[in-house]
Amino acid sequence: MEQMSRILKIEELSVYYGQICAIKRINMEVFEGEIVTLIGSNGAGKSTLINTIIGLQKATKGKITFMNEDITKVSTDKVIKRGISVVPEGRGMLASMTVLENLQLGAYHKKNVIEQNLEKVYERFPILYDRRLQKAGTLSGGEQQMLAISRAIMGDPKLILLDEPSLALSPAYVDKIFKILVELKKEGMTILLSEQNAKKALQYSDRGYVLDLGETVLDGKSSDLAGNPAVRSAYLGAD
Amino acid sequence: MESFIAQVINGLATGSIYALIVLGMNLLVLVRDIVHQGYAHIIMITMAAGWITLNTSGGNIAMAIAVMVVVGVLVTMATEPLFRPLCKRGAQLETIVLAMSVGIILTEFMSQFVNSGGNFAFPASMRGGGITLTFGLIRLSLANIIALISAVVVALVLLWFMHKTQQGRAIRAMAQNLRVAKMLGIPFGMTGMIGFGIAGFLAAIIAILIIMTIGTCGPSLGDTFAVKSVILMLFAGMGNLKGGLLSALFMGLIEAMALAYLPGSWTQAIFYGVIMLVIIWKPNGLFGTAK
Amino acid sequence: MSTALSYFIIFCCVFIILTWAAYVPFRAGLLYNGTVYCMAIGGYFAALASKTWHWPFWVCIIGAIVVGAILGFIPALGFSRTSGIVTAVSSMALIFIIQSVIRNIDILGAGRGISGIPKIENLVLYSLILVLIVAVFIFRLDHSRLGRAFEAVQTDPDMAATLGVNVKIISVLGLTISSALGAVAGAIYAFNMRIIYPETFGFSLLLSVMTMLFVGGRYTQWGMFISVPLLWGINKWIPSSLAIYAQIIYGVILIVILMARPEGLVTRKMVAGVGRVFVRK
Amino acid sequence: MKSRFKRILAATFSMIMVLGSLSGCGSSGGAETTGSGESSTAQGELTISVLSAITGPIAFVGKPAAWAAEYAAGIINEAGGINGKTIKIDMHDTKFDTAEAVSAMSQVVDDALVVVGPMDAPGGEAAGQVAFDASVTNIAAFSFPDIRAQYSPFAIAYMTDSEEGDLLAAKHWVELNPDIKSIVVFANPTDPSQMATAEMLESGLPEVGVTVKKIIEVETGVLDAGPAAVQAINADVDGYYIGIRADEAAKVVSELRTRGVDEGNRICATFAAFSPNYSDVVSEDALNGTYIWNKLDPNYDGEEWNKLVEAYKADNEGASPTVNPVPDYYNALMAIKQCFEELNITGDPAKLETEKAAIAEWFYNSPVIEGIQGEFQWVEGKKVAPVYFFQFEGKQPVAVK
Repeated sequence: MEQMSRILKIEELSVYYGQICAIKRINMEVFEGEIVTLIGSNGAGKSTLINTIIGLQKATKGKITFMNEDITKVSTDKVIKRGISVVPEGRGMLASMTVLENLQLGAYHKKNVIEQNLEKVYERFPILYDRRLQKAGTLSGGEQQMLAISRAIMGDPKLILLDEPSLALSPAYVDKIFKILVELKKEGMTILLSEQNAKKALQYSDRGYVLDLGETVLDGKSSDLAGNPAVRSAYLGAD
Repeated sequence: MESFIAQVINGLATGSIYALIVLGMNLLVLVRDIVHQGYAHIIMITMAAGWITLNTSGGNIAMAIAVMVVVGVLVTMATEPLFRPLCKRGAQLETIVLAMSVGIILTEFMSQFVNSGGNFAFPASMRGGGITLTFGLIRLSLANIIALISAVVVALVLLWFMHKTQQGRAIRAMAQNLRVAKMLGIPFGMTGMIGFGIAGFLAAIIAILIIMTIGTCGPSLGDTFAVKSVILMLFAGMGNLKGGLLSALFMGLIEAMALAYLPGSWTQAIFYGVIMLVIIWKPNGLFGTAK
Repeated sequence: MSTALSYFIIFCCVFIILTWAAYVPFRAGLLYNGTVYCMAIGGYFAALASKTWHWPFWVCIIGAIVVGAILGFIPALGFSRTSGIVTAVSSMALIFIIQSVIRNIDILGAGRGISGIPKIENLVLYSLILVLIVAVFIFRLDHSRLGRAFEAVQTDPDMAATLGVNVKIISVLGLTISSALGAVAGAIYAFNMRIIYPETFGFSLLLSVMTMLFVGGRYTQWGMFISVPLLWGINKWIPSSLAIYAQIIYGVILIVILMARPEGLVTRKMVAGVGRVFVRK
Repeated sequence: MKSRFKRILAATFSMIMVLGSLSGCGSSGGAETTGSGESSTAQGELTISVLSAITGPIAFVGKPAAWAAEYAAGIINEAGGINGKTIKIDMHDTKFDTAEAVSAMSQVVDDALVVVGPMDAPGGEAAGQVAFDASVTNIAAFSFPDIRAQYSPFAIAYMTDSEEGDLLAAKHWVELNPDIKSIVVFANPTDPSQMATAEMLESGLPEVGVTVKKIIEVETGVLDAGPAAVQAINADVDGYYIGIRADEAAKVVSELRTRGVDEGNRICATFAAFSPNYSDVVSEDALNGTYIWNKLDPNYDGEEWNKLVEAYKADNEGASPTVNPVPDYYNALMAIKQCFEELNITGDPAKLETEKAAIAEWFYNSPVIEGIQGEFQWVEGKKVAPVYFFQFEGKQPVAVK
């Protein structure tokens, strides 16, 4: 595990909205083939961090390195092109476009792999094949999340960022989604996800960072974090 | 009956031009969510460029068409950077006013510098040789037939592009949810430029079709098309490509009928009154669905 | 006072009030292109009232306000169903409708217009007084509960609705007030020109108003005092060698302001700054 | 307390802003004109104010007219000016807008002895009121007798009345083509002067045995004249009188010709169509044989006119002057010269009122003036001048006697 190469490195990153500090001097690393969880309550800065990585939000200070290249000031489309893909919060469906079109756009920068990856996706989620000509907006919440994840892997990314994948899903589906993530990990993908549902996230992930008010308050192996009393009381609730 | 058929063909000919203008404007709605009235004026400037080329090159039609394509594309793309800061701060209403001022500038440019502001006509050679097939009052000029067919072909090609190519899908994705589109790696600036470029190419085609069917151009041409096209676009539903096509063709017909059979002085009031009522009744347009 | 100066002042007053008529709906987040329609109504009403019925000036103005508000209220009801860009574009249709209607009504002079509108002595003073009254009215409006409701709707209609603001009523109210103001501008215009035509109330007038609103600054009521004289008198400010470019310059000014100065020449910050200077004293 | 203070603040602030900014701009405008008026006498110069639509939709007429006024001033100055004073043209743009026309007139009217323009009827009628209030003679577009009566004696028409010319031309046309017994008239419903023409033809032509079967309405800026042409042909008449402006006339004639009006002599167009917007736009075949009348003859053979044409060509890349206001503005300037010399006008501000009154009287019923295209005269402000009737041979209008 330890020889694995580093995919993403964040150093001393700070983001300000005007005077308000959203992220304060965060340091973070993601290695190849891991699932890393960002835990934190609403407003802890999880979404801001993900948006900053892909360049939707400007970093005020600090440095983001992806595959040993500085991407701090790179525009969103170029970041995506380098091999990061995103499953946005609320799934980000292009609701009035078809399932197929959503998938095709997932590989915007890699047109030559569309056909073969479509086959893989349909194999994994046969339901998406059945519904491929349906508008994405007509799918159920869980199906939409499947589509969002499928769309994210269409372009063979090296790193997938998921913003609150379990949001507004039934518990059954949440398990399903995390199992899919584990499968993806086994296929060699690296995953960084943000979660409020810390219990499930820590159960399936390798490592975790706990964010509070824009700062990293704890980090470590998921199993350690799940056992940490402070984390248990703040994020896992009373068992 | 004969005259009725003649009026129908008239209506379809003008309707197809409106349809293409609305199509071009709709494309710009999709890429930048703007109402670009100045688009009609760009078509006018493109026609002027073609006319000037014809005059200076001694009637070289191929060259004139090449120049028109270049001018159409470049001028349309040149307006993109004007809209960009407004789009970035989400000032959609302001873009209407900005497009209007693009229109003022182009109109006045024509009034001052092109043919001293006078109207000009294109030679018969550029209008299908003036060949007409006449059946009583029904005049089917070759140019009209070509124009109608090309309008249909161009519309189909554009619809194909928008639905079946990655670029087209990207444009539609941007129109639907800019944030998600960005997260998918669709470049905002580049895709917009491509959209404007295609709209510009379409402008050149429309210019050629207007030359073929109407054959004249002047500083007032832009204003003639601008407001009506924008209102038609709204009538059908902003950004609705197919709806825009249908309602423009339909309106062309209605207008020809109104001109032929209604007292002239009331046509304008009736035309705009009906459109306004429909828009108020269905704010998302006749073919529109709520976003 | 020279003829040039008096006409200049009256025209500026007309355009300032007209621009305010566009400013009020903008406060509620609406770009309303029907101001010219209301101006036509006010203008024709004042012309008819003073020429045919021999009403005195102030009665004509009050009449124009009432008629303008009523005829503005009807389309406003319709536009309460629409929003944003749809209102902006479809309200343009009102201009074409009113022009066409006037051309068909003989008592309004049809295409010939109404000429021989009685001369009003002291029109300069009266129009300045009207500008003052409207200025105070808008100032009061902006700083009232209603004004804050307008602002809430402008910022975010959905949020305003959750705060208990009835967005539809606000929009109808904004457009009706705008109509009344447009009618006042139309009435002064008619008394100044002494002749009015349906063509006057057309698309180019609309463009002028919008330019004045957007160049001056549409978030405060004070921008018009700068943009109106600047743009109405544009031929005086530019050297005569550039006279043939006047309209092009006009368009360029508008584009530059829209791109580079989102709030226009006079911004809320500036007004707040000026206000603070006075209050500290 | 505080809110009242704010209110007062707002009131004073707005007052200061209004007065400050307005008087600033207004006075600069005022100063400009007074300045030029005073300096004119000081330097032995006379300023003549000319209004024309130099920008905007009719700039293609307005610019040649402005050129004609400047050219006339040059000719006058070459010949020693007026009463030994050189003249200077003070040109103002009306932008084909009534409010701009009034504004331009207001800027010149205080010191003017006479003002030429605006050139468009609405602008003329609106600005004419300002000139009338200031008792200044205004040679402009007063095409309606009732407007001239309203502003008399200061409203002087710069060109002849159109309706009479139309009736004259139509009579001439049916006289040359006796087989024409019924006609349709194309007119713009929004243009009062064209509708007046149509009515005049309706009432005036029966006396020569011709009936107007239908008035076909063609709106400004119509895209497709097809519907109008089909209506006309359906009316089953012998002749088509095109009473509309050049832009639309060109479309109507093209449509008529392609839809089966084979004989050009069945079509006659009004003077408003006499412009490159008509003759350059309609194809040679379609134009051939049709009639048109006009207030100027581009091929007029006269030394003064030929000289003007040469100068115009030199200044305009070889283009010929074809729009009506060119000789009309030139004639207006020349008439001013004749008037000022006969009345011995000094331009002295002290004598402004008496001189203005004398000028108005002179123009209202003028002597016969030798113009650039023949003699003309003003009778009660109405211009009486020859009109010209042409038949197209190819693209060339050839005068018909």
